[in-house]
Amino acid sequence: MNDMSTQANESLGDYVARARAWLDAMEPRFGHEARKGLTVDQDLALAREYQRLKSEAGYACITLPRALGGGGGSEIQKILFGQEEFKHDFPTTYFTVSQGMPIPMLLRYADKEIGQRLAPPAIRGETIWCQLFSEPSAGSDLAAVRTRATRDGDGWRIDGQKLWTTWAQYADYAIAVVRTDPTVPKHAGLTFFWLDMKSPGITVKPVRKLAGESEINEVFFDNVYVPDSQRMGDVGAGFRVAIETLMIERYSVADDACGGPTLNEFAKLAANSRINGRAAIDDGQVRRALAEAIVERQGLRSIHRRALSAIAEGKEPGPEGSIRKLRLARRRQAMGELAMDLMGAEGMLLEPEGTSTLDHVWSWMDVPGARIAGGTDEILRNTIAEKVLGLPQDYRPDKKVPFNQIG
Amino acid sequence: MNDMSTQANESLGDYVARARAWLDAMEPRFGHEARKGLTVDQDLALAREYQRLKSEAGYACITLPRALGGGGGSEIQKILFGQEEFKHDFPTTYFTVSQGMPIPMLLRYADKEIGQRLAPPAIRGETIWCQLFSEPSAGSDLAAVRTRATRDGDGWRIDGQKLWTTWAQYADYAIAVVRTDPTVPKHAGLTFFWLDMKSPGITVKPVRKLAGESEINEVFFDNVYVPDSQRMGDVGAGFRVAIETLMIERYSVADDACGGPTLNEFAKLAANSRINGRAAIDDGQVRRALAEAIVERQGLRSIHRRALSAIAEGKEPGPEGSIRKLRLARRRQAMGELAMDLMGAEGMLLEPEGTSTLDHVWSWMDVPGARIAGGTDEILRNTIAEKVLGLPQDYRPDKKVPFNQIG
Amino acid sequence: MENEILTMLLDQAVRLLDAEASQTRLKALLEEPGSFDAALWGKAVELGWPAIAIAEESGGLGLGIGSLAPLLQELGQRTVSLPLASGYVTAAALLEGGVAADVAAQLASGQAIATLALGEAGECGLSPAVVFSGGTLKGAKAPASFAAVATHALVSARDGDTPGLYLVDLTAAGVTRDVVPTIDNARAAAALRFDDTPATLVVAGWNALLRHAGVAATLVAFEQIGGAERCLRISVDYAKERKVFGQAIGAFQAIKHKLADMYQELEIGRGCAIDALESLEEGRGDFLMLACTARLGAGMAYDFAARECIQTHGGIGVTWEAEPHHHYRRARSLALEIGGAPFWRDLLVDGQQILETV
Amino acid sequence: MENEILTMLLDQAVRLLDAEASQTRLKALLEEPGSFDAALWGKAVELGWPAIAIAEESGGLGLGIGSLAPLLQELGQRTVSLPLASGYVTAAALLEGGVAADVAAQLASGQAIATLALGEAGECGLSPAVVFSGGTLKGAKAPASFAAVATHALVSARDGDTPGLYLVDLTAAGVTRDVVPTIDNARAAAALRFDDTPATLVVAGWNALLRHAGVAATLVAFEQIGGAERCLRISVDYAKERKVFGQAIGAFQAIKHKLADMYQELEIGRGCAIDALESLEEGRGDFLMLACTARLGAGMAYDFAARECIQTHGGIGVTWEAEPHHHYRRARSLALEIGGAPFWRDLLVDGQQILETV
Repeated sequence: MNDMSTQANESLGDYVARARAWLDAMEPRFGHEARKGLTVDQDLALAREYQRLKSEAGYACITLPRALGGGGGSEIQKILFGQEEFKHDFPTTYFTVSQGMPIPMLLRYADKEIGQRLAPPAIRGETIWCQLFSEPSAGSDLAAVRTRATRDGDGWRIDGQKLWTTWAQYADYAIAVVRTDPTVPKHAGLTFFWLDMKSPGITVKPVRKLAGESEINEVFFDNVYVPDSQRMGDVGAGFRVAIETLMIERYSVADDACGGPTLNEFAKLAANSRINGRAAIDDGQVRRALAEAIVERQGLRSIHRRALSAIAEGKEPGPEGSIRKLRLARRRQAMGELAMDLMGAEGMLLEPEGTSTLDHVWSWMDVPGARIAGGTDEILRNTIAEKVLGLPQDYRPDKKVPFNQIG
Repeated sequence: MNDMSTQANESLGDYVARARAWLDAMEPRFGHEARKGLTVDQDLALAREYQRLKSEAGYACITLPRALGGGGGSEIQKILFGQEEFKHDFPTTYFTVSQGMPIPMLLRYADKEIGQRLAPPAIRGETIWCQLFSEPSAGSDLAAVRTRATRDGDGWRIDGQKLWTTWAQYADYAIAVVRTDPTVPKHAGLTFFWLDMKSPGITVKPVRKLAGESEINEVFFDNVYVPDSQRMGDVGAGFRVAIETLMIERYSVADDACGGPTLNEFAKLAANSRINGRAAIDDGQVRRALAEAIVERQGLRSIHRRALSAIAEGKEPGPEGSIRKLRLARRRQAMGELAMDLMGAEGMLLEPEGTSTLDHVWSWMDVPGARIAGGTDEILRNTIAEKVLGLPQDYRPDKKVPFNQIG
Repeated sequence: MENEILTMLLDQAVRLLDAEASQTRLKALLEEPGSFDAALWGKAVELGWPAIAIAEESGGLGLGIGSLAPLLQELGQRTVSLPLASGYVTAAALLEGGVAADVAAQLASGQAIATLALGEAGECGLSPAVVFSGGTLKGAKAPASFAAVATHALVSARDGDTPGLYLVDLTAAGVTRDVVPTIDNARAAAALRFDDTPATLVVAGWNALLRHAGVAATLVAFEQIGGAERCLRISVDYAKERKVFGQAIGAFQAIKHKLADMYQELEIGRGCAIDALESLEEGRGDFLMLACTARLGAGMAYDFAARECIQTHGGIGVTWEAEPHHHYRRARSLALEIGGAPFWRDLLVDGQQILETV
Repeated sequence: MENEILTMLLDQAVRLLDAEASQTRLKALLEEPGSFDAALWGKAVELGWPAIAIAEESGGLGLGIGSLAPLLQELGQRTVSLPLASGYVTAAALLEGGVAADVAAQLASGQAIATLALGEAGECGLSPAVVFSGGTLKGAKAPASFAAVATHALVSARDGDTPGLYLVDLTAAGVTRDVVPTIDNARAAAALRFDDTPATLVVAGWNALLRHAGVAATLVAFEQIGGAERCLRISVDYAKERKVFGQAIGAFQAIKHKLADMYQELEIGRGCAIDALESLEEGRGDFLMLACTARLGAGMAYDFAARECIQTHGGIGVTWEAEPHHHYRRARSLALEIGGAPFWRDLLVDGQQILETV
């Protein structure tokens, strides 16, 4: 019975305890030490193996049906498991998008037979799905996508370019939003499809990021054929379906160092660094920065805990969740900068083996993307102002203009 | 010869030295000690006397002709004298607006005879002019004025309300911008006049500010008659004339504590305050705040010095002057808050005899207006973005709409 | 049952405060040093507010500190100053120290009013300079709220090197009470001096002093959160209504993002206050650390909200007639009267290893 | 005449740098630890850049430090790293100390390359840990720029309690030079260790050490200002061109005001750098204090500009192919290599009474 995710009348506390035990048992095979020195291909193979075990134990796609390899559990269980899993350094990153959004959407919108056939291998980690949304001219402004699909018999021909596609280089399938009618206003001319990434005409080109990793890609479409049966939702309903996709992860979990070193790590560094011969931790500017970070963390923990309670009671979490990433990404950048200041000239060192979670300099180097991906600082502030406070939307001159007439 | 402001071939250095000597000589009669305990009326009387002597010595309205009581000097002399005068606590405030903008505009736009008759007493401090621009609905957005002037024979009848009018309670005359045509777009329907503040139908009501002083007023117009001969500029040209008025003080001088205590005063406080028994000046958070304030002050001093050199060479100062007030008002507020933090519970004390320049708490109490008057933080940032960096203007839906059709 | 009482009490409070706490009345209190709304206090006493949180064994209703927090939040929203937190903290200290049960009962019934005289002159921390020796106190405290009208003071002082909290009957010999003008005259501030004034030790030791200061900080945090909530609400309302350049100012990102930041600060401060209260109610060991975060988080939230509330209101915000300056004043006085932020930051950082385990 | 030479020199520099400092070349330098653009350095030597500011008696052109500042600003704009500031500072120190005139002449001719080994391990200040005794140095320095390719190092060390600057020939015995990977590999960083390495005292005393560090800080400030200028320019250009929601992103106040802030920081930093340079040229007593403001002001300006330049560019800003990360890296390495900001803040505040009289 140990491998069943949902047990009748199990309390959330018991659920978490059981998840912890399972995760601890996985640590030797999939944890930080086991992954050290692996190539990406080796790491991905290990990830697939871990994913298979997760599915067997009911911890993969926790809210999806058991029959498909999911966990048959609740939203709150999914969040709680995620929180626990975070504490380990398991190879989960390759499947985050795949299982987070494309698979649930496939089950909602694709033919039933397709869903039943394609979802299980994806949940077991045998296949990977990516999400072809953003483009060079459509980042924050998703409705501005230019990639065109034109009718061709029983299907469509796609031409154009997507950008920022996470793990496209390993993806077997994709969901995509493309423009099927440029003569209507931008939000109205989009349609949603699923695709086989091995279709002729698709080229994937990894994008090198400033700190060096390359989970993101450019994806080029040259006359790519997609049967109309792979359409998800009505023609012209693509924007709505895309937004529905983004809303699936209604409440995203992020550790409270936002992927950087914990505040404890910072305090340790400050205890071991000197300003003019005095311990940096005794210096008021360091204390102020640390105190403010602790206050922020405490406030965010409290907000998070109350959101979890609400979700556990079946309520929708509010948009106040946007606060978390907005605050923590900026905090991580500021603390990284201060850490480097304390290190003086040694703050330039970028150890090749370093990771963002343990090394202050790597954290600083790799943090700019965190202020942009998943909603820029500026977009998130707008979201709070409009959705929470009810302030007016920004001026949108292109809203009612046919897409092909926007200057 | 000592009382002549402009002497042939006098260097700027000599000019400043002479101004300093003159100001030092005035100190016993008009300085801080002399003004202590005076009522506002007594202070105003003293101010008029000082103003008369300034005019005689050629230091009143330095750029206006000697024949009218001005100084017959240059823009740079005016700025340099102002800088020196700032170092004293003379009663100049009542005449700052009056002599700064209305009088020069009167000389440019009113009938010559009027200018020759009304300017000299204003320059000597016998009369005071105010500037009737802002209204409840027209602060940052000056073109939104609603005060109406309608034709009545050879003149106009004015109805409406002005707000934030500095020293209107002591003013003999005023310049005003009012709406003469509500059927054209907002900027096009305004006209500029000068007025006798004793005209029937004008009521002045001082506005109490949060920290208690009351140099600002509401001014109500009830069917006030103004002859068309008091019009300044064409009918409908009022917005342009108003902007020209505001541009006269092309480069405004502000001390680098923005009317609050100097950074030296802050350092003294910090040396005499304790955080957990240690001198606050030795605490890194205090040091960081002080260091950043010193850096900012140094940078602004450098910008200021180069602007003065440019003006001395006859060049127009750039809009980079906006930086100064924007930075210093916020800095004064932040330093006031920190000073109070260091005082702990004693930071609540508001000594009745305190002044903003010497008392940290008074400075904090009285600073909010400095972030609003003369361009809010937000407007000044927009100015820099648009005028210096060339970024696009904000969306202005009311720009081309007839004023009476704006929602 | 307790919940019903609380709901009823809060409903009553909102009705009373909405009726009584008019801008005119609040402004009148700001005019004169040492002001106190005795009439409103009388009504609060009638409704039993001083008693609700005080323990039953001290003559209170024993509804717990959790009953006081939402009430203080309502007071904070309206910048109403009543000596509820000081009364509760004093009564709780007396119960803990097992002294002066009669005074605790008077505090519960509203016959007595307490001031917390914890602040020091020339020092943003709470290390006491007043000396206790031979049963009496000698020395001066920094101004304390409600000291102008209080019957009793809970005073921090030291006996040799040992700090502690002492109870003083303010009618006793050797008490000088100087009403002082402050940025927020509505809080009845006065500076207390003691010259061989009889005093009773309530609790001894730095940790005990800090813990009671932490309880005060937690309660004040709810006043601060209430104030910040109100600043946000009136700022948002004004931003929707006030037009410049043909748009509501709330359509400009400079204002939108300022208010979004105000919301974030508020919610972070609220989170800290809630967590500190919960820890206190549960008697957990992390209470003092959480009290530090509540003090700092709620203080930052209110200071920021008050400052930018004025800015959002523009010229109107700088007038006496408008509401924002009440908050500008109150935010600072709440932030200062039980020790400045640098003190609480030190306390938090020194104890942060403890917090990390939470 | 001097002005004409300077103008010509700067024109040449702009032409050369525009031709050579391509993004491709700059990115290649970032790939490998210890990178140095030797080819470009060769051209710079041909054009006489190392010589311009070095005194005539040391074999330079003697155009003064004011000739080097605008050149470094041009380098900073393009994130080009050449050992010009380190060469000048070393030569100036040698002249002051009256030692090793031959090395100064080699620095002027470009035959020698100097690194400033001033940084300490585990310490953001400049108090040296390396020990000078009996004519040799012992100990390790934090990584220093150009140390991977330098012929000589100006090393801070202490003789007993007296700190000083020492000249080391890096081909001498007991020198270990570890090329290290850094956030900004284009600056040829290496960590130097000395094991009984022969060294020559150049100048002695904490004040002398600080003054030469201040000269370095002033020159680096111009590199930082150049970098910040470039960040502002490419951010403004991108903000005008990039559209979202039907408008250029530069029409949104979030971006407008961010860039207005970037401009303010830049101009304040520039003002500080100009004033420090002027004081240095005039030999004034306020130089060190102004050098502190230059170090801090220009550092803040560049850090802020680089950080928000990426943010303004959005997703593109996070790619290797785009320019902003060059500045993100460079801003931090310039801010760290001669002591972190907390050290310079201390120095400024301790000396601020002096500054006040300026």
